[in-house]
Amino acid sequence: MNQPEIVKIESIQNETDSIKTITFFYKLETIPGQFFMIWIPGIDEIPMSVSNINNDNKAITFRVVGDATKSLFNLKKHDLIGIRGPYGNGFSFHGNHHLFIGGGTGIAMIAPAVESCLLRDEPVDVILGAKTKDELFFIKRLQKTDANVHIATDDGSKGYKGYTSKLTEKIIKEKQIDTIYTCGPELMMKSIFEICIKNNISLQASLERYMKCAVGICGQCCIGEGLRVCIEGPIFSDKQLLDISDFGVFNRNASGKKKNIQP
Amino acid sequence: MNQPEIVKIESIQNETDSIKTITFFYKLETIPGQFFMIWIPGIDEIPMSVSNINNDNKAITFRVVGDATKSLFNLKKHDLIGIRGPYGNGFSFHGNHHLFIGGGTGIAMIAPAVESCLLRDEPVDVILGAKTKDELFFIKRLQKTDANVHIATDDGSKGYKGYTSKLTEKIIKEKQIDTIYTCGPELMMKSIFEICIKNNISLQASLERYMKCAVGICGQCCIGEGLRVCIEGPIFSDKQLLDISDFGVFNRNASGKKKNIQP
Amino acid sequence: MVSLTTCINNLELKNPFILASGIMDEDAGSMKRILQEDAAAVVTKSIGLHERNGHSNPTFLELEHGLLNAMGLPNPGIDSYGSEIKKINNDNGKIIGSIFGSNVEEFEILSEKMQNYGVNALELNLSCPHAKGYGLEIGQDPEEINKIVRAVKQSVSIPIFVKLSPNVNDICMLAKAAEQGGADAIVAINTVKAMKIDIETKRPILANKIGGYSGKAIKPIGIRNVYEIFEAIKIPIIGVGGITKGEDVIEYIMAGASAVQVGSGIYYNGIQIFTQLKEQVIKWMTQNNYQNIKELIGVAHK
Amino acid sequence: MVSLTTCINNLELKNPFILASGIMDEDAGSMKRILQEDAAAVVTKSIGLHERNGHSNPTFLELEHGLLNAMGLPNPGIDSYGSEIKKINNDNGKIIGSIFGSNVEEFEILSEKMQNYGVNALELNLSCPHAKGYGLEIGQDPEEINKIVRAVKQSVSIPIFVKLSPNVNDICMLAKAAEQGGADAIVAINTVKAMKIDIETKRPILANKIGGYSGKAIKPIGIRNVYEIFEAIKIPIIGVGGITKGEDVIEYIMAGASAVQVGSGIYYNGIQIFTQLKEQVIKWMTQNNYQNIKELIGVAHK
Ligand SMILES: Cc1cc2nc3c(=O)[nH]c(=O)nc-3n(C[C@H](O)[C@H](O)[C@H](O)COP(=O)(O)OP(=O)(O)OC[C@H]3O[C@@H](n4cnc5c(N)ncnc54)[C@H](O)[C@@H]3O)c2cc1C
Ligand SMILES: Cc1cc2nc3c(=O)[nH]c(=O)nc-3n(C[C@H](O)[C@H](O)[C@H](O)COP(=O)(O)OP(=O)(O)OC[C@H]3O[C@@H](n4cnc5c(N)ncnc54)[C@H](O)[C@@H]3O)c2cc1C
Ligand SMILES: Cc1cc2nc3c(=O)[nH]c(=O)nc-3n(C[C@H](O)[C@H](O)[C@H](O)COP(=O)(O)O)c2cc1C
Ligand SMILES: Cc1cc2nc3c(=O)[nH]c(=O)nc-3n(C[C@H](O)[C@H](O)[C@H](O)COP(=O)(O)O)c2cc1C
Ligand code: FES
Ligand code: FES
Repeated sequence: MNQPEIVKIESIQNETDSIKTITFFYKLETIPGQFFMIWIPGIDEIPMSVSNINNDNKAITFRVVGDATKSLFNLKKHDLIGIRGPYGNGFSFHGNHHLFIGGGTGIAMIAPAVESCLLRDEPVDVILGAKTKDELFFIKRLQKTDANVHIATDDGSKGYKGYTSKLTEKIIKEKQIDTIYTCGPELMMKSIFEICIKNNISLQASLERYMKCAVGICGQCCIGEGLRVCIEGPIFSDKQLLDISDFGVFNRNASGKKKNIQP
Repeated sequence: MNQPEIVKIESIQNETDSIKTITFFYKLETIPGQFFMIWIPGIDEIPMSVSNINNDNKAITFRVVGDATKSLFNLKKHDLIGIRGPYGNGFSFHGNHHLFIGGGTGIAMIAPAVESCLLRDEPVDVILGAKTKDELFFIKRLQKTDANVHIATDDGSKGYKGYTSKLTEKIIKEKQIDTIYTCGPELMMKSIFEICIKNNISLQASLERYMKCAVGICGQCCIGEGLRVCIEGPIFSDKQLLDISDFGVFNRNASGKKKNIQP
Repeated sequence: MVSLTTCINNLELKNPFILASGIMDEDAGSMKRILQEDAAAVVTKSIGLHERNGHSNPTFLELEHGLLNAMGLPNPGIDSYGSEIKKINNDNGKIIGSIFGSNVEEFEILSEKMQNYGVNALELNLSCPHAKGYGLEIGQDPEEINKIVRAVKQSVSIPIFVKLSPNVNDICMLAKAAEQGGADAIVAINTVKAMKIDIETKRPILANKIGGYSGKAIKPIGIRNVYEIFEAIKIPIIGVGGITKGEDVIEYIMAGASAVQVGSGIYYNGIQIFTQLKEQVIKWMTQNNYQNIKELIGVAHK
Repeated sequence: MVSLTTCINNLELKNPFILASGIMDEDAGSMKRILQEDAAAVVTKSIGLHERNGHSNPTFLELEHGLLNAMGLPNPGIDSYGSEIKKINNDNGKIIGSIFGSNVEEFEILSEKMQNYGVNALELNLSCPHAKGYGLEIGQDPEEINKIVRAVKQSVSIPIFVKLSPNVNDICMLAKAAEQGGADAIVAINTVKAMKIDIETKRPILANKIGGYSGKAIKPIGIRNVYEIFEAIKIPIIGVGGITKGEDVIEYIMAGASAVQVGSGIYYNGIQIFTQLKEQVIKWMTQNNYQNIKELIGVAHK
C-alpha cells in the first residue's frame, strides 16, 4: 500500500561533510534508478533514490540542501522514518559497453546501477564528478568492483580537471560505448544528451522534478507531453528526451509555477 | 458479496394451488437446509430455503402467505429477482437410519435434504405431512428415490390420518431411527423434539424467524442465548433446542416484539 | 502487565471495547452472549416510545468496502424492552441504553424508563441517518441537542452519552452543544449517508433507498471526526466506525477516544472480534512498551 | 450502435467521461495527454488569484479503501496558468477551468480570465475540504454560493458548473442555491473529510492532518448525493467519486448524472481508464439493449 511504512534507521554513514547514507530494513524489491518517498515525521516527505540494495536492506544517500534533508541528516540510529515506494521505472541495461556518469549527489543512485550492471559481465566505465575532491563519495565502493572508475573535478583537486561531459567526450573516443546512464545536475545531463545524439549513443538520464504523490495522479512532476517523472520516469531515454522541451530548460516549484533551470 | 445478485427466472412449476417452485441459475455452492434472501425489486426481501440443487441451478418452493410471496407467485419466466446467500448452516447427516419429516411448506427444504442424504447409501424414511391432500407436493419427486415415503394428512384425505408426530411415533417403534430431520410448523417440530428426547433420537430441526440482514449482525433473528437463526441456524440440534426457551413458545415480529406461537 | 481499563467519566470499563447500537442487541440473549466475549459493555438497540417495524426489507446489503443498512429504527417500544434489559446479568459488563425520540418530552420519558430498567448509562441517538423525524433530523441543530441533553440530565442520574452523525457541516459545534447541555461523553460516529443502485433493475436496493454506510470504508471518516471533536471539547469521546483490528482501536484512541464501539466488525470477524481486538491491542502495547491504555488517549494531538 | 454523446446544458461532450480537477492537470502536456485518451473533457487544477504552494508533504497517501490527499490548492496563480490553457489544442475535447476564490470579487476576476484563456466552461470549486478560507468554508453557505454564482454568471458567457462538497448537512439546499444563482450544472462530489493517524509515530500522516478521502470507498456517498440532488434541482449533474469501472458510470447516470468525472480511478487503473470505461459502458449498454446513454439519466428515480 502506498502509505509510509515506518522503519528504524539501522545505520548511518558519513560520506562527506554534507552527505550521509542511511540504511534501513525495507522488503519491497527495488531496482537501481527507482526512488522512495521518505517521510520525516513532522517535517516533510521527499523523494530519494535508492543508493544501496542489499537484499532487504536498502539505503539512501543525500546531501543537505534544506529543512527536510537537514532533519534527515540529524537523525540518529534507531530513529523512525516512513518509507513508501519504490517508485519509477529504474534503469534497464542495453548494449555491451556501458558508461555511467554520476555528477554530485547523482553519484548516489549511479553506484547501485553500476553494481547491478556488472552482473552482466560486460565492460563498465564510470565517471564520478563533483566540483571538488571533498564532495566526492562512493569512490572506494566502486573501485572495489570490476568497473573502470574515472574521476573528474571542476577544480582538478582530484582526477580529470573539468566537467564530466568533457571527460565523456574523451572516453567515447577511446572506447566503443553503447549506452550512457547518467544522473546529476540537469544542465550536465543536457550536455551529455547532446553528446549522445551527436555520437549515436543510447542514453538513460535520471530526471528530478518536484514530487508530491509519486503515484502518478497529482500531476506535479509532469514534463513534456504529460510524462510523469514518478511513473514513466525518473529514467528517460534519449528518444524520449528529444520530445521533452522542458529538459534542461525549466522545472516547476511546489505551486506548479515554471522555474528556469539556471544556465 | 452479500448483495443481491440479479438472476432471471429460468422456469416456474406449479406444485399446488398456492405453492410454486421457481428455478434460477445461481452458482454458489448450497447445501440442503440453507436459505437465500430473495429480493423482489420494489416489494420486499424474504428468506427462502433451497428446495432443489442441480449444479448451478437452484430452486425455491414457496406458499403464498402475504405481499412478497404473492408478488413472487405472479412473476413470469425471465423476470428478474435478486438472490443473496446461501445462508445458515444446513443439515449435517449423522447415524445410520434417517427419518425426514416435512410439514406443510417445510416439505420444500426437506426434499433436497432427502436426496442428499441418500448419497450415503443408508436407509432413509420420509414423512410428508399436510392438512389435506391438495396441499401436499414433491410426493412423486421423493417416491422416485430410494427413500420410504410416508404420507400424513390431518383429514386423512391421503395416507395416514393424523399429525406427522403421531406417524413418527409409529415409525420409530418399527424402525431403529438414529436421526430425525424436520421442518414444518414450530409446534409440530416441538412435538417431534419431545419424542426425540424421550426416545433418545438425535434431532435436527429447521427454525424460522423474521430475518433482515441474514448475516448475523442486526440481531433480528436471535433466539435463546443469542443464537442467530441466520448464522448458527436455521438448523438446530436437540441439544441446542433444550437450551432455547423460546422454541415453540414465541417468535418476534419485524419490530422485535415477542409474539406467542399460537397453541 | 498491560492495563486496558478505561473510564467514561465515572463509568468504569474493564476494557475499551463496547458493542455498538443496533448490532445483536434486540434481545437479552444476544447481549448476554456478547458480554461473555471480551466486551466491557453493550449498547442496546435504539429504543423509542412506541413499537416500530422499521423499514421494509431490503434493509441491509454489503458493499465493496463497507456495509449499507436502513433498518429504520425497528424496536418493540420502551415498555416491551424493559423485560430484555432486566434479564441481562450485569456482572459481566455494563449496559448502555440507547434511545431515540422526536422531541424533548419523548427523550425525558425514555431516559427515565431506561434508568429504571437498570442500565448503567444512556446513549442518545441524535444521528440515525434514515428515519424521518428522528435521529439526524434533530441531531443537526445545536440548540435542539442542547435542550434534549439538558432535559435528560435533569431526569436521570446515570451518565449520558450523545451519539453524533458525521453527515453535518460541523460536528464540533454539535459536540460542544452536547457538552454544554451536560453530556458526559460524545459517541462518534453514526453511519454515513450512502446509496447503492442496482443497475440491472435500475433502482436503489434498500427499500428506504438511502442508508447508512458502516464498516471498513468509514474508518478514516470516524478518525477525523474523533480527532476534531477532541480539540473542541473536554468530555470523553467514544470512537465508532470501521474498527476491525487492534490497530484501528489504537488509532481511534490516539485520535482522542477513551473507548470504542464495534458494529460492522462483527460482520467481518464474527463475535470473536472482541477477543481478537483485546489480544491485538495487548500485543501492540507490549511491543511498544505501553503499560496503560489511558496514556494513549489523544496522543496524536501535538 | 450505441451513442455516448451527452450534454451539460449546451456543452456537448462526445462521451460522459471527464478528468476530475486536481488530477494530472497542472500543465498543458498532461491535459493534452488525457484528451488523447477517451476523455471528452478535462477539468483544470483549481486555480486561484495568486501563486500557492499548497500544504507541505506528505500531501498524499493510500488508504485501505481509498486515497487521502491534502494538496491544499497548490497552483501557479491565474496569470501564469493562462499559457498552459492556451497550449492545449481543443480539437480533442473540452477544457473546463476550475477556479477557487475567497470572495465574490476573486471569483469574478478568475472567471473572466479563464474565459479569456479559452476554456469551454467554468467549474467553481466551492468544496475543497482542506484549505482555510476557501472551498468548503465558503461552500457551506447557500447565500454565499448564490452570490458567487450570480456574479460569475454576469461576468462570463460560458457555462458555469458548481462543485459541491458532501461534508454538509444538506447538499440539496446548496445545489438549489447554485441553481437559483444561475449555475448550468452541479458537480458532486468533492472529497470526504478524513484522517489517517500513523500509530507508530503517533501523528496524522498528512502535514495538514485532515485530508480529502477519494476513490472506491466514497462511491456510495457520491451516488447518494447525486440521487438526492437530482430530486432537488432541474439543471444537469456531473457525478464524481470512486468511479473505476463501467458499472460505476451507469450507476451514477441512473442516479441522475449527465456526465461523470474520474480522479482516483487513474491511480487504480492508469490513464487507460477512460478507454476502459468507454468499452465497458458500451458493452453493458449493448448487452442490455440501450442505444443512447441519455435514456439512462436518472432512471433510478421512480
Ligand atoms: C526522483 C528523485 C530522486 C532524488 N534522489 C536524491 C538522492 O538520492 N539524493 C539526494 O541528495 N537528493 C535526491 N533528490 C533530491 C531531494 O529530493 C531534494 O534534495 C530534497 O527534496 C530537498 O528537500 P529539503 O527540504 O531539504 O530542501 P528544500 O529547501 O525544501 O528544497 C530545496 C530544493 O529541493 C527540491 N525539493 C524539495 N522538496 C522536493 C520534493 N518533494 N520533490 C522533489 N524535489 C524537492 C526543490 O528543488 C527545492 O528547490 C531526488 C529528487 C528526486 C525527484
Ligand atoms: C430460514 C427461512 C426459510 C424459509 N423457507 C421458506 C420456504 O422454503 N418456503 C416458504 O414458503 N416459506 C419459507 N419461509 C417463510 C417465508 O420467508 C415467509 O413465508 C415470507 O417471508 C412471507 O412473506 P410475505 O410478504 O409473503 O408475507 P407477510 O404478509 O409479509 O408475512 C407473513 C408472515 O411471514 C413471515 N415473514 C415475513 N417477512 C419475513 C422475513 N423477512 N423473514 C422471515 N419471515 C418473514 C412472518 O412470520 C409474517 O408474519 C422461510 C423462512 C425462513 C426464516
Ligand atoms: C445493522 C446496523 C444497525 C444499526 N442500528 C443502529 C441503531 O439502532 N442506533 C444507533 O445509534 N446506531 C445504529 N447503527 C450504527 C452503529 O452503531 C455504528 O455507529 C456504525 O455502524 C459505525 O460503526 P461500525 O463501522 O463499527 O459498524 C447501526 C449500524 C448497523 C450496521
Ligand atoms: C490528488 C487530488 C487532488 C485534487 N485536487 C482537486 C482540486 O484542485 N480541485 C477540486 O475541485 N477537486 C480536487 N480533487 C477532488 C477530485 O476532483 C474529486 O472530486 C474527488 O477526488 C472524488 O473523485 P474520485 O474518487 O474519482 O477521485 C482532488 C482529488 C485528488 C485525489
Ligand atoms: S508526483 Fe504526483 S504525478 Fe508524479
Ligand atoms: S437476520 Fe440479522 S442477525 Fe439474523
